[in-house]
Amino acid sequence: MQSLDFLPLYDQGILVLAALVLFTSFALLGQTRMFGLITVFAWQGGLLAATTALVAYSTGQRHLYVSAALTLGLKALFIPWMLKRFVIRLGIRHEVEVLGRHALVLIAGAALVVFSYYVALPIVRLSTLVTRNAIAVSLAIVLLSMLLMITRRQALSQVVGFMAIENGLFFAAVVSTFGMPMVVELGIAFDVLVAAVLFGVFFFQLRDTIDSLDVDRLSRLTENVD
Amino acid sequence: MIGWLLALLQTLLFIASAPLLAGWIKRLKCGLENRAAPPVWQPYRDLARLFGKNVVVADTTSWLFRLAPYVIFGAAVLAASVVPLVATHLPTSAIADVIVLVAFFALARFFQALAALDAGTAFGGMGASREMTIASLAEPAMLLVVFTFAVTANTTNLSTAVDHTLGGGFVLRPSFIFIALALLMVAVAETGRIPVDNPATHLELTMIHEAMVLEYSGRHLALIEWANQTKLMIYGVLFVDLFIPWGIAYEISAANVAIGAAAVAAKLAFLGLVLAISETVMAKLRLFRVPGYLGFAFMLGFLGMLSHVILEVG
Amino acid sequence: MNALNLTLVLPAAGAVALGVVGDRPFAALVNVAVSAATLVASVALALGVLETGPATSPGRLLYIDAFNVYLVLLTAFVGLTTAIFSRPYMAHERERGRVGPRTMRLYHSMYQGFLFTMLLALTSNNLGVLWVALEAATLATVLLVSLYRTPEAVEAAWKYFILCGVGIAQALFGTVLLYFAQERLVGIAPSSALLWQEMYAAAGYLDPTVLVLAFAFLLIGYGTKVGLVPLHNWLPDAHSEGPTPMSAVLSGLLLNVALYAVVRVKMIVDGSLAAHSDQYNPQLAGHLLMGFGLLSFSVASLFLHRQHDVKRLFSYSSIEHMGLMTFAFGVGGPLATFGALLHMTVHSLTKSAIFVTVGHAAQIAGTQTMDHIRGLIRTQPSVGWGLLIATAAIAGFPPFGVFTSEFLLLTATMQSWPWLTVPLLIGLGVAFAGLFRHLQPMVYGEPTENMTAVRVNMTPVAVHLALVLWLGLAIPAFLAGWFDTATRLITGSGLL
Amino acid sequence: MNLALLAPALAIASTVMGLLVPRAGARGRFAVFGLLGLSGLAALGAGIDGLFAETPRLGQLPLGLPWLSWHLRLDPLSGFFLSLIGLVLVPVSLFGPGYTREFIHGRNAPAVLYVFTGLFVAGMQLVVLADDAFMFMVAWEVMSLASYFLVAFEHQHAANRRAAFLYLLMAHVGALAILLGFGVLAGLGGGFTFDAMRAAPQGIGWASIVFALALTGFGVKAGLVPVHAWLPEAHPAAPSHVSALMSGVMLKVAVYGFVRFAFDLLSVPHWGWGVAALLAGSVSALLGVLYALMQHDLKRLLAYHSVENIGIIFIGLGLSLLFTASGAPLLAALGLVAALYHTVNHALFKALLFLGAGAILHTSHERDMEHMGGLIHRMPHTALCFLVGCISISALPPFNGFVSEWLTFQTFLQVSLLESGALRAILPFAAALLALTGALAAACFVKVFGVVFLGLPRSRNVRHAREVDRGMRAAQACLACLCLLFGVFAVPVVDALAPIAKMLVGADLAHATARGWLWLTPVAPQVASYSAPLVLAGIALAGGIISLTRHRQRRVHPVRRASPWDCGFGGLGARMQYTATAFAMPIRRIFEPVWQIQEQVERTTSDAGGDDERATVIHYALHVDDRLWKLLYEPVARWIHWSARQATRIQTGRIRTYLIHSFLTLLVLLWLIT
Repeated sequence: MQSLDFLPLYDQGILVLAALVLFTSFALLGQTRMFGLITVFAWQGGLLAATTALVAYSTGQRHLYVSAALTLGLKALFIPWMLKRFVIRLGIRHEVEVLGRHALVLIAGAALVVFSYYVALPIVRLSTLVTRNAIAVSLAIVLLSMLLMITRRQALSQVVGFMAIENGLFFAAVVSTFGMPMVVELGIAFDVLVAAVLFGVFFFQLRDTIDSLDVDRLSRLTENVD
Repeated sequence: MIGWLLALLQTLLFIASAPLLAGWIKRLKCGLENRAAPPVWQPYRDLARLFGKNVVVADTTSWLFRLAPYVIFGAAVLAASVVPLVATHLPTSAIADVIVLVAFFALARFFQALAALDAGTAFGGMGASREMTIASLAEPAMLLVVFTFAVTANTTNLSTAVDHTLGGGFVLRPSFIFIALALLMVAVAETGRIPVDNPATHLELTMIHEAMVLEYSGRHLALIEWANQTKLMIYGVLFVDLFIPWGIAYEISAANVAIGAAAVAAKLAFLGLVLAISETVMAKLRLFRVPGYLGFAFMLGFLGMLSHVILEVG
Repeated sequence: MNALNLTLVLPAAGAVALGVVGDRPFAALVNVAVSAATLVASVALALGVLETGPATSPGRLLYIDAFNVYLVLLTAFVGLTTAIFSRPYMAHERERGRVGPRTMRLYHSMYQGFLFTMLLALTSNNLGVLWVALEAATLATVLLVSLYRTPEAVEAAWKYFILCGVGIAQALFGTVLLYFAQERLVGIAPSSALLWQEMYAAAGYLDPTVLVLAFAFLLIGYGTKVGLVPLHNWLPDAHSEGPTPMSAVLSGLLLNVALYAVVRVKMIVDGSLAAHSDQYNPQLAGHLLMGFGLLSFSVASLFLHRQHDVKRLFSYSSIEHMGLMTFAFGVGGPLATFGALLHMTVHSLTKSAIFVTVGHAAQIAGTQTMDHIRGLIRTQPSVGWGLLIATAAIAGFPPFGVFTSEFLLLTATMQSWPWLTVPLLIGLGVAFAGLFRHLQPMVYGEPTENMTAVRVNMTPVAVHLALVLWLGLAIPAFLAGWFDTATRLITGSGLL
Repeated sequence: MNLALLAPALAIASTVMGLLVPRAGARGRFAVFGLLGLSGLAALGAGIDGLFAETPRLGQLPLGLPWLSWHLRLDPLSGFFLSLIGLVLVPVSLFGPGYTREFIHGRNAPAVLYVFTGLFVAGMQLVVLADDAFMFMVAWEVMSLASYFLVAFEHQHAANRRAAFLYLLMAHVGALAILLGFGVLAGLGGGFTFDAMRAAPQGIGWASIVFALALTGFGVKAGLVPVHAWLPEAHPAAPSHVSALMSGVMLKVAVYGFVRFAFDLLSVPHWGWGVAALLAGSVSALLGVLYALMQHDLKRLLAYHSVENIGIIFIGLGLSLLFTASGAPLLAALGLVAALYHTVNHALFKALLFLGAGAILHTSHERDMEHMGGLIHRMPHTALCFLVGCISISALPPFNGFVSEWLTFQTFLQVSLLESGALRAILPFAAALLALTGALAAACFVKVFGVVFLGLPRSRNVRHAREVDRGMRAAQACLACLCLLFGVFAVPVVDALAPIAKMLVGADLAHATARGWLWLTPVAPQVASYSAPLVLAGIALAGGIISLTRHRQRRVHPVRRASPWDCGFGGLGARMQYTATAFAMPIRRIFEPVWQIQEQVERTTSDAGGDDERATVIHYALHVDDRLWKLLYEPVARWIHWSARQATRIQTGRIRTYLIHSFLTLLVLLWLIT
């Protein structure tokens, strides 16, 4: 297995970006303020866009530029902006989520990274260093985002976690396979957009019905009653 | 054809002599109890008197009440026709084997009990209930007796059984000792004698059979009594045939038949003595002690079966 | 404009049209008409496939073969009957004031949209598009689940949204991995790398490690939508809180489509594993399916015993049956697969019929709580008997088709895994008890005072049950041929 | 074969007719039951034809699986059971129109009754005709489902609903066991046609599993102890003519299934199977009759007697298996014939008794024996037929029940030919139990007839009961005559059963009937012989002669009617009679441990009107319950509930828990595959 300094420059660049994306998801895990959360999420989107652009540049695949633009517009700008508007309109701007066992969560996150590396190991045989790590990293991002959704009771933070999962997937798609076919890209982008809008609708439905965004209050429909 | 005629004669002889046995036992008992005894033919007088009387029937009863005595008597006669009294291998003995014989008594009992319930009196119900209970407990014991014997002789047909015992000569079988005793106990229970029942009393607590016939009178009562005497005799003859058949007429001839008659008479007289003694020394059991009594009979029968399987066949 | 495109375009156009029509009185009729047209188109499509075999659309974006064409037909058919049922039903809801004009517009438009996404998912040749369609199916239905705006409804919708979203995201990761594996192969244009046809053809060369990994993610992802335990939690909520026509199509169709996706992927994985049987157990995918299937089946059959809401009851029964099918596909082999395909059909027919009757029953009693539904046979015999007989059918009593498929499944299991038949049979017994102990008081006995007969349309139920009965007594030759071809596609060997 | 197919066709036709004429008046009713009767006749004809056909009649229907159309086969065995169905169906369809008249104005649509009766009958007929597992199961379950709807027909009573549910549940479980059995056989033989299964090489291990499954599955349907619980619940719940069909025929269809499995599909029996069947049979017989004795609901009582008689049938089958396994085909044939003979007998008298109970229910709306009495005066015709039924079921000569039981005893007597000493020692015990059963049955039916028909009426309804209409009387009379005929002409019947024995155990009873129609000699003339005709003649003769000799006297002083003597206690009243409970009391005392008995006496002293006259009211309550409920059924139910509660714990309702579920599932899965 070849070591880092023999890699071409752009590979090194990608690895750096991968590390940064991974860092952002840790940051998400640690962030407790709504606004902070959304900002970090926006940064993650930006980094993704950068990665895509870099891959597009290095492989010279035109359509990747398009998806880079899409990512930037959607994940880095539009969705964060929309989420922030929700936060303001729902008046939870200054809400701080109290996290039980904060350190524990972060350690669990670290463990997850190791786990995903362990899972991705077998793929080494058939790929360059970069793609393997890419898969490991994106898997880590996915798992970390799920952890985020599990640890947060605030509906909005769950949405952020959900979107972050998509980011992880997107990262994998871009780095390991240089992007999906265009039609799929567009489809995914469309779905994400609609999802974001629908989430908005639901925030207000939630607030109207249970006048709070605390998902733990959603426990009417249960089976173990006795 | 001659065979059928003989069979008919034997049957007639059988039922004709049944009251005699009853009278004989009665006489012996009185003797043992130092009482003045009625003559041996007293039962005939009673029957005649009853036949002479005219019938009073409870107005709550139905046709079944009046049909029952004939069915009971018919069953008794039929049973009598099956059992070899003085001669074996008469055609009638093929009509039924021992199991069917038992079933005849069951039939009679069935109608007896129904008739008892017909009037709707408390006594009738009581008698019927007790009779059916005891009978159903006696049945398995009886069957084991039959079973053991049948397995030994490989037949349930009485004539053949007699042949088997005769043909085998005198063999001392442990199983037979048990089942002979069992048969006696069952017979006592079935014919409603002490210690299971006491035909001589009309006390509510003691009577079983009598409670069933309370409502009967005249010829109906006569038929029932006669049927019972026949039943008693049948059990006696059954015992004799199975265990001590010697002397019975093997080929039909005047001499043989005479010998057979004499032999069976002697044997029955002796049995009657045994019965009389046992009835004098024993007291009547409480109703709910009877199951124990019959259970003992059953156990004897089962012991007989086991000793047959273990000791005699190996 | 061939039948295939028509089948897709019609509902899409219908969605738009109904969005325009809005809450006009004839909207429901338009809905029925569009569904009917779709059915006609899909029949034409089916006949085409019956004659000329598999077909791909220009651009190879769509692919249709015996396996998915009968599901398309089924979807179109149930879509139509449910649309017919939803006319009186939604009218009654409207009278009770549970829905308003805006929601009616949404409802009708989304109904068609939902049908479109499912048909797209079924016919798509591109696994990415398949994923997009399934995600879109969630998005299309999630607002319908919360249609009534009750706290429960919103809660159910939220759970549905989040859980299915997360699940489906895993599926996307799996898809990416598939793409990754396929894309390594030389001589495949990236644009066509995600085509199922291509992958299936090249399955032998794909790297098993990646594929197994991918399958794990896809199983979790699509399995969430199939409702496999322990990923099933959203299903009873979504089924019980949404309007009943939605429950009918969700239970009767969406689950099938998700299972269809799983099977399609399994076919590829099996191909790859079979080629690399030296390093991997070629049955791995099958065993995973069997495990999940058996777990879902047994757990769901236990859940049946503790229900209070009639629609929840039957959605758990859906989980149970999906578990059974998953198990069957896992067992593999022609007999089991044939049985599973048959079971897909009869289950969606019966289950949608049941939801139709249950919907009416709930309207009669004015509640979905089973303790308040009593003596339906007295109040409205047609509904009562419909429910009774449909439940008998779903419980697997002959002469209904469900029995036939379960019979095949059991015998297939008996041949390959004799000891697994024991838990299966126990589960069937438990499930039956769970269903009937709740059902009997609802249909029999004396009705409660607040029960009043309503305007119903039992034709869909009658038609469905008649079909199921037909399939139970004798499977028509052409259908058998179809199933057999599909079986041949999936397992490589047929029965007939 | 066409005739055989005509039977179910007609039954289904009656179903359709029932659909077409909802709330049918007399005409529709007669049409429905007429078609049923025709179906019965067709079944009878086809069955007899199949019974004596040299080669089995084969056929196929274009139904079923694409690669396995419905195979039909009419061989002596199925022919026998088909004719049995017909034999009972004809009287029942005579009985039906009159009985169902009252349902027209009832709250339950009689159409339901007609429809499912037809399906029920068709199902039974198709079961015995089936020649492949799939068709068998379909017909079997149709039979169960249809009869379920019939049991639930009068669903306004909670008890009936409960009974129906229990029935369907147990039927389903049994069916699953049977299905599993078929699965194993098919796995061995690689085919679902019975031919393939017969041809299959069967290891003793798998074969025993199949046998156990068959015994369980068909045992549930037939009502063997301990899986009999549904039977005493369901039979009383159904309308009486349906109870007659269920008890008289459906249980026999279960027997058919068992015979088909144990003697036909499974090649070589193991002696252990025989013992198992024998054990199950004996226990069922004894417990059945003991439980029956404690009942005072007439139909419940009859239902428990079905348990008893099924037990007797299984005893015969068990003996037959035993002898087959130990290579004594002649005795095997004897046991089999005894069992089949008892099958048809039970069908006849049980149907007769249920119809009688139906007649009483129809005219007095009473099922509780404690409210009956004296009906022999009100409905003499029914009483006579019922009496015949009672005598037959109590196994008394010369009626039919006795012959089959006697044959069973004769089979028992041959156990000395078995090589195993243990069996030789134990089997007599079983025989003794059988004898006990028979005697108890007699006691029970003395109770039934005595309390129901004799004595004084115990309630108003019964006092004003009226005899039922012509059709219902004809049905009972027809069955009663059959009971007598099957009892008296035993030899032809045994002859008729010979082909089945020949087919299943490869031997028939030529010697049993060698001495002409008068003499039945099962093993050999010198071993045992029975001549029912002569018995009948003998009893008639003896009784007749006496009554004739008394003819003159009867003319001189006619019988005088007076109020009962009753030992001089006067003032006889209906409440002074022995009740059913009282009648069975001694037996209850003796066999106490068998039941779960709660008996309480509470005396309330109410001082009405001063101290001098205070009335003491004594209230006596007795509950006799089935111990098996506590021992077997309740634990199972409790276990299911417990595990259900455990399972539902995962559905917490909190979305984060759900997310954890999928998260962990993912991790576990990933960990598994790498």
